[in-house]
Amino acid sequence: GTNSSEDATTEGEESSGKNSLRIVTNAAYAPFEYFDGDKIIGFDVDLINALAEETGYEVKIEHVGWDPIFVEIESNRADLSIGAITINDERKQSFDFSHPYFLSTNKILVPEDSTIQSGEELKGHIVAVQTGTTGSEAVEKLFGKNHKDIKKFEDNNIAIQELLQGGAAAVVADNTVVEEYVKNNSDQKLKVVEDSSSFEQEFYGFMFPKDSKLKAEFDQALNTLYDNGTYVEIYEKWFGVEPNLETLKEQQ
Amino acid sequence: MIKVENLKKSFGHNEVLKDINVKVKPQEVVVVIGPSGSGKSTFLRCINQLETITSGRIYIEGVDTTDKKVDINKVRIEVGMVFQHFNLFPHKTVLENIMLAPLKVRKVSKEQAAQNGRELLKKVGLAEKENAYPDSLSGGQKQRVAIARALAMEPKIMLFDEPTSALDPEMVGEVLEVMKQLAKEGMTMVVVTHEMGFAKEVGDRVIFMDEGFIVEENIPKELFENPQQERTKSFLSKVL
Amino acid sequence: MIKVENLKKSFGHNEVLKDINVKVKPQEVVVVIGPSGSGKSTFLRCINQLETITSGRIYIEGVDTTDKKVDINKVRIEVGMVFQHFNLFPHKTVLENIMLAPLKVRKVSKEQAAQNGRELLKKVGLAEKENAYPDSLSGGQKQRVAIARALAMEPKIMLFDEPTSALDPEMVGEVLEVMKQLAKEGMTMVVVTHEMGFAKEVGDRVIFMDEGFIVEENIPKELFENPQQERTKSFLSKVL
Amino acid sequence: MIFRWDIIIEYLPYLLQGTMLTIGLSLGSIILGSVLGLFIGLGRIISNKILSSLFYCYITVFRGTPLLVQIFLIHFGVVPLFAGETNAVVAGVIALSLNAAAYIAEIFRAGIQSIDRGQMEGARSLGLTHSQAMRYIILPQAFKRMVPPLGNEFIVLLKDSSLLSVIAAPELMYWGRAMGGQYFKVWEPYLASAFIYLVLTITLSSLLNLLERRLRTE
Amino acid sequence: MIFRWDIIIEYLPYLLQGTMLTIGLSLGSIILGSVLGLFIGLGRIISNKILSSLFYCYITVFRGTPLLVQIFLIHFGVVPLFAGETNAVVAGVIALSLNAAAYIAEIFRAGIQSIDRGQMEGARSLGLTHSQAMRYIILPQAFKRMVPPLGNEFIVLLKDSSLLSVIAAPELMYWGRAMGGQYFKVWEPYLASAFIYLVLTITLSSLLNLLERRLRTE
Ligand SMILES: Nc1ncnc2c1ncn2[C@@H]1O[C@H](COP(=O)(O)OP(=O)(O)OP(=O)(O)O)[C@@H](O)[C@H]1O
Ligand SMILES: Nc1ncnc2c1ncn2[C@@H]1O[C@H](COP(=O)(O)OP(=O)(O)OP(=O)(O)O)[C@@H](O)[C@H]1O
Ligand SMILES: [Mg+2]
Ligand SMILES: [Mg+2]
Repeated sequence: GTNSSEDATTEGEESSGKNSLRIVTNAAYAPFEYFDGDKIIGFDVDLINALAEETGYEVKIEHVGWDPIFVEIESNRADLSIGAITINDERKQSFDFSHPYFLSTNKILVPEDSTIQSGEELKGHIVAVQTGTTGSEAVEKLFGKNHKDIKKFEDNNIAIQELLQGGAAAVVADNTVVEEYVKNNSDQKLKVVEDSSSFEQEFYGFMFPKDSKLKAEFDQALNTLYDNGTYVEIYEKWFGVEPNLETLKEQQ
Repeated sequence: MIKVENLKKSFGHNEVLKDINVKVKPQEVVVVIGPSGSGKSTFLRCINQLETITSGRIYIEGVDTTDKKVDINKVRIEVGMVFQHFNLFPHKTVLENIMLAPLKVRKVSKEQAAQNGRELLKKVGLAEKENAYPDSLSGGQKQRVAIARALAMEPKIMLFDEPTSALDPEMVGEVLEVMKQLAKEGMTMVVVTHEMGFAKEVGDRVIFMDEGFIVEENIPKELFENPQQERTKSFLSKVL
Repeated sequence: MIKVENLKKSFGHNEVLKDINVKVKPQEVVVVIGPSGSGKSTFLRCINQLETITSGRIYIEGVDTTDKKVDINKVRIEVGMVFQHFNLFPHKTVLENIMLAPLKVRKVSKEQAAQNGRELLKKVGLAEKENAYPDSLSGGQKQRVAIARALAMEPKIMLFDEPTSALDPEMVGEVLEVMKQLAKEGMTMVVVTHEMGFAKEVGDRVIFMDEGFIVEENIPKELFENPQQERTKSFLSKVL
Repeated sequence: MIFRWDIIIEYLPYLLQGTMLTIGLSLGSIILGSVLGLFIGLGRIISNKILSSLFYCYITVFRGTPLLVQIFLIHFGVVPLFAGETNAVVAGVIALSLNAAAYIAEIFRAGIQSIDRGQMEGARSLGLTHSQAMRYIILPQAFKRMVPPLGNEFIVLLKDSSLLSVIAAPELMYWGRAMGGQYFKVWEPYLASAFIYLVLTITLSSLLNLLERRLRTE
Repeated sequence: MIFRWDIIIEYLPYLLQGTMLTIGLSLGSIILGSVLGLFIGLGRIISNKILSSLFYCYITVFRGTPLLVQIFLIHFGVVPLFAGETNAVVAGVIALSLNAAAYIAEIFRAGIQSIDRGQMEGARSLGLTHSQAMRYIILPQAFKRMVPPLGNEFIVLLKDSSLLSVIAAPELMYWGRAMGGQYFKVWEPYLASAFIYLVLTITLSSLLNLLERRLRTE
């Protein structure tokens, strides 16, 4: 095994000769990772399984909640984390990230009768986001860090509830999250506003402990999946559209 | 002054007063004695309507106080009560204890209430304690304040429920002294007590109660020296 | 039997016992009287080491109990104490109250403890109450159980702290009766009480305490009829 | 693991700002909760069985369900129903007050019932009405006895206000979470806010001790 | 808004499974917390000033900081330190027990100090040692008086166990959150779990009332 998976290998699986990785996640972010009954499924899950096959590791995905992810990774007790985790410079101070595996397009969710048509027009309104997501990053870049008009919630469901009850004028989140929500709750009179110009591009990465040896292996495997079509297959299964591979690769 | 007719009082299934008939004349001092649990306290408390009676009638100065139309707080103004455990208000000074009811019930002015209060304190020999809190007083002092507090409402009748039995022996005398003084001034009084000396000296009449009945009543000398009932004899043999 | 030498006891800055010297001979009955707060209870409690004394010496059967090396629990086995408020254990039956200390301290067998307990209950006239809980007893009965409980340890000395003053007047007699019986059987006793009748009848000696001093001591007849000190006279005039 | 003091210092202004809101929220809820709790507590001891069992239900429901659920219900359900739109601070104060009122009601009831019956009888025998006796005699004495349990309740409330971070009331814990979200750090924000909470609760309990001592000597 | 009974029914097996764990977690923590609380409570009333102030510090810290922080510290700091790896259920029981012990200690202390001094003196005057008197006389009586406040504490603990969902102990609230996460719904999961919590707390408090009544008549 590698250094970073020492913990896992001491659990008795060494004898079977396989390398087992402990992967932690916060399974409350459909469609990336969420519970279907007691099974964790989602885009991230399928992708990491494919990567595991490519690299020859066995993986065990465990839901630990959002905050605990960082303690688990920082203390090397988990080998990596999947969680639609946005890559940013502050986080890079403490963790390593894989190459971007997902380009997040932020969209705006507003009531049907709202006049807001672009990111710029959000200024002066209260915007609800989920703490630590690309949506949060994007609005902060627009409004300023910890601006008083940004309300950060533990998850997008609560943020959207806030919008429904008039506590915020809009929610900014991943297009997938936003669209999934509208699909599931067509009775709630919400619409999605797209604006690719106001928001900077945000990317997701897998998160490793600092200086993890796994990073290089997974980066390489990711590129393999980009090239052999597996990535595209998984992407289309979950999102029904083609991925923008060019932009993703540019980021490397 | 007080007329009690066929008074009955039950707590649940426990009939504590079974058929009480008593008349108290103005300026009379009636002493009630009897074994523990015989219903003495309950009897006093019924007069003052601290217990709702089960049946019977209680007239105070001719007014039927058991009539629902009668305002019970008006009745209580006429009847002062002194308890075994004083029941002073610990968060108020001695003078405030005395002034409270005149202020809130009789609506007299603050100056008037204070002046009356001070006079009463002088009367019970505690003029210098007006700003003390009850907890700093001896038992005998507390009881004298309680008497002054009841007197402040200028009641026509005073009820005493074992006013000296929670006191140290040395303190008993000072409280009895105040009560004797009151009797001398012509106050109508009903006194539950084990102080036979007081009963003999001050009582116009002694009532002996047992198990919810009035067993015997008479002038003190007769009752103590010539009890007619067996029960009275056996009780007196133990306490005298 | 008991020898108290230069006993002093302070609570903080408050010196409650100032210089007490007392000897009690075997089979003697000593009655302690005095106004409230004079230190009577504290004196008894010091003998039993319920209070750690400030200075002085207390010998019980020649053993210096104030010596740190002496096991205080051994001393307490020899000294039974009866309190004003009985201090029975409410969660145990009468018989269990009596058996507890023999079982746990003297380590006698359960059968033996129960048999002794029943005999003691018979002695204090409560044989039929062995399975009752203390709360269902009258005050006089409680106090008799408390006496039986203390006797169960077969003490050489019995201390009584106002054993009748929390009782209804009718109950006082039955407790004094038990105490008289004990005295007759030759028990060494120190009794704090306001029952002057008991003092006269049973006491071999009366001690009058005031403000932490022993003011006067004498045989009862002399002390009651011929008090030498002003303070004694004034106290006796109030309580007799 | 490196403890990042620098990010604590960066977020200090926010944490302090959050602390101010935490104090404000708690104070507001303590006052509202106490007033409400007094009424519910009095309602519990009235002789009307039906009314008093209504108050009993209130207490049962609010003490029997997690505060988190109550916060959600009030923030997303009750407040919008009345005000048209929701507001985390208002909803937070209401939720904390309603919750605390259930506990405070029981404290008031116990305090009132702990006052010796003789006090009420003493007052009534002087001719005071029931409500005069309550107001001048029973409640002032009951209040003294309620200070220690109320103090406990206030401390619980202060800490419970941290749950308002889930509805984005920008109090202390909210800024702790924001800090964690930005840097993906757990120890720094939680230890920092724990420390501030500890300072707050210790200060509160010293103040309460002081009050208790003053009331005792009075 | 449509209330989706179907998703509650779909998740019912998980919610019930979570309920079982909630009960287990709470029971375990109540037992451990009570034992620990007894010792800390006794430690608070010993005459050794230094030792007793140590116990006082314990109580202050655990009562003065939010339980959430304590859960994180124990899950990610304390348990791994001793066991090498962490486990949400074990850490959860430890955190809840340590937290509850601080409150229970104060209940024990108050219970012991509420027993009339005469009981200790009565026992000592018979020759029983201090610890015998504690064991046979004081503690059995104190215990009766502690039943109502302990009951309250147990109910608090039952509800607080919901915070263990943050470290993914699969108890009741955890499954409620999972359900919310799948269907983007707030009311259904929180109301459903609130209802189950209410059933649990009402059951617990009836049991405690029964116990209290039995102890009283004894
Ligand atoms: N509030 C009450 N509820 C139920 N029973 C009561 C109540 N008050 C008194 N009793 C019962 O009524 C009976 C008479 O009590 P009461 O207090 O009148 O006796 P007493 O003659 O004053 O005795 P004591 O000399 O002990 O004061 C007793 O058996 C007592 O238990
Ligand atoms: N534990 C204590 N702490 C402080 N002061 C005490 C304590 N016990 C007694 N005292 C004080 O010691 C003095 C003597 O008390 P003690 O109880 O011995 O008097 P007493 O003669 O037994 O009075 P009484 O007849 O009222 O029982 C009193 O002033 C009392 O306040
Ligand atoms: Mg009576
Ligand atoms: Mg005494």
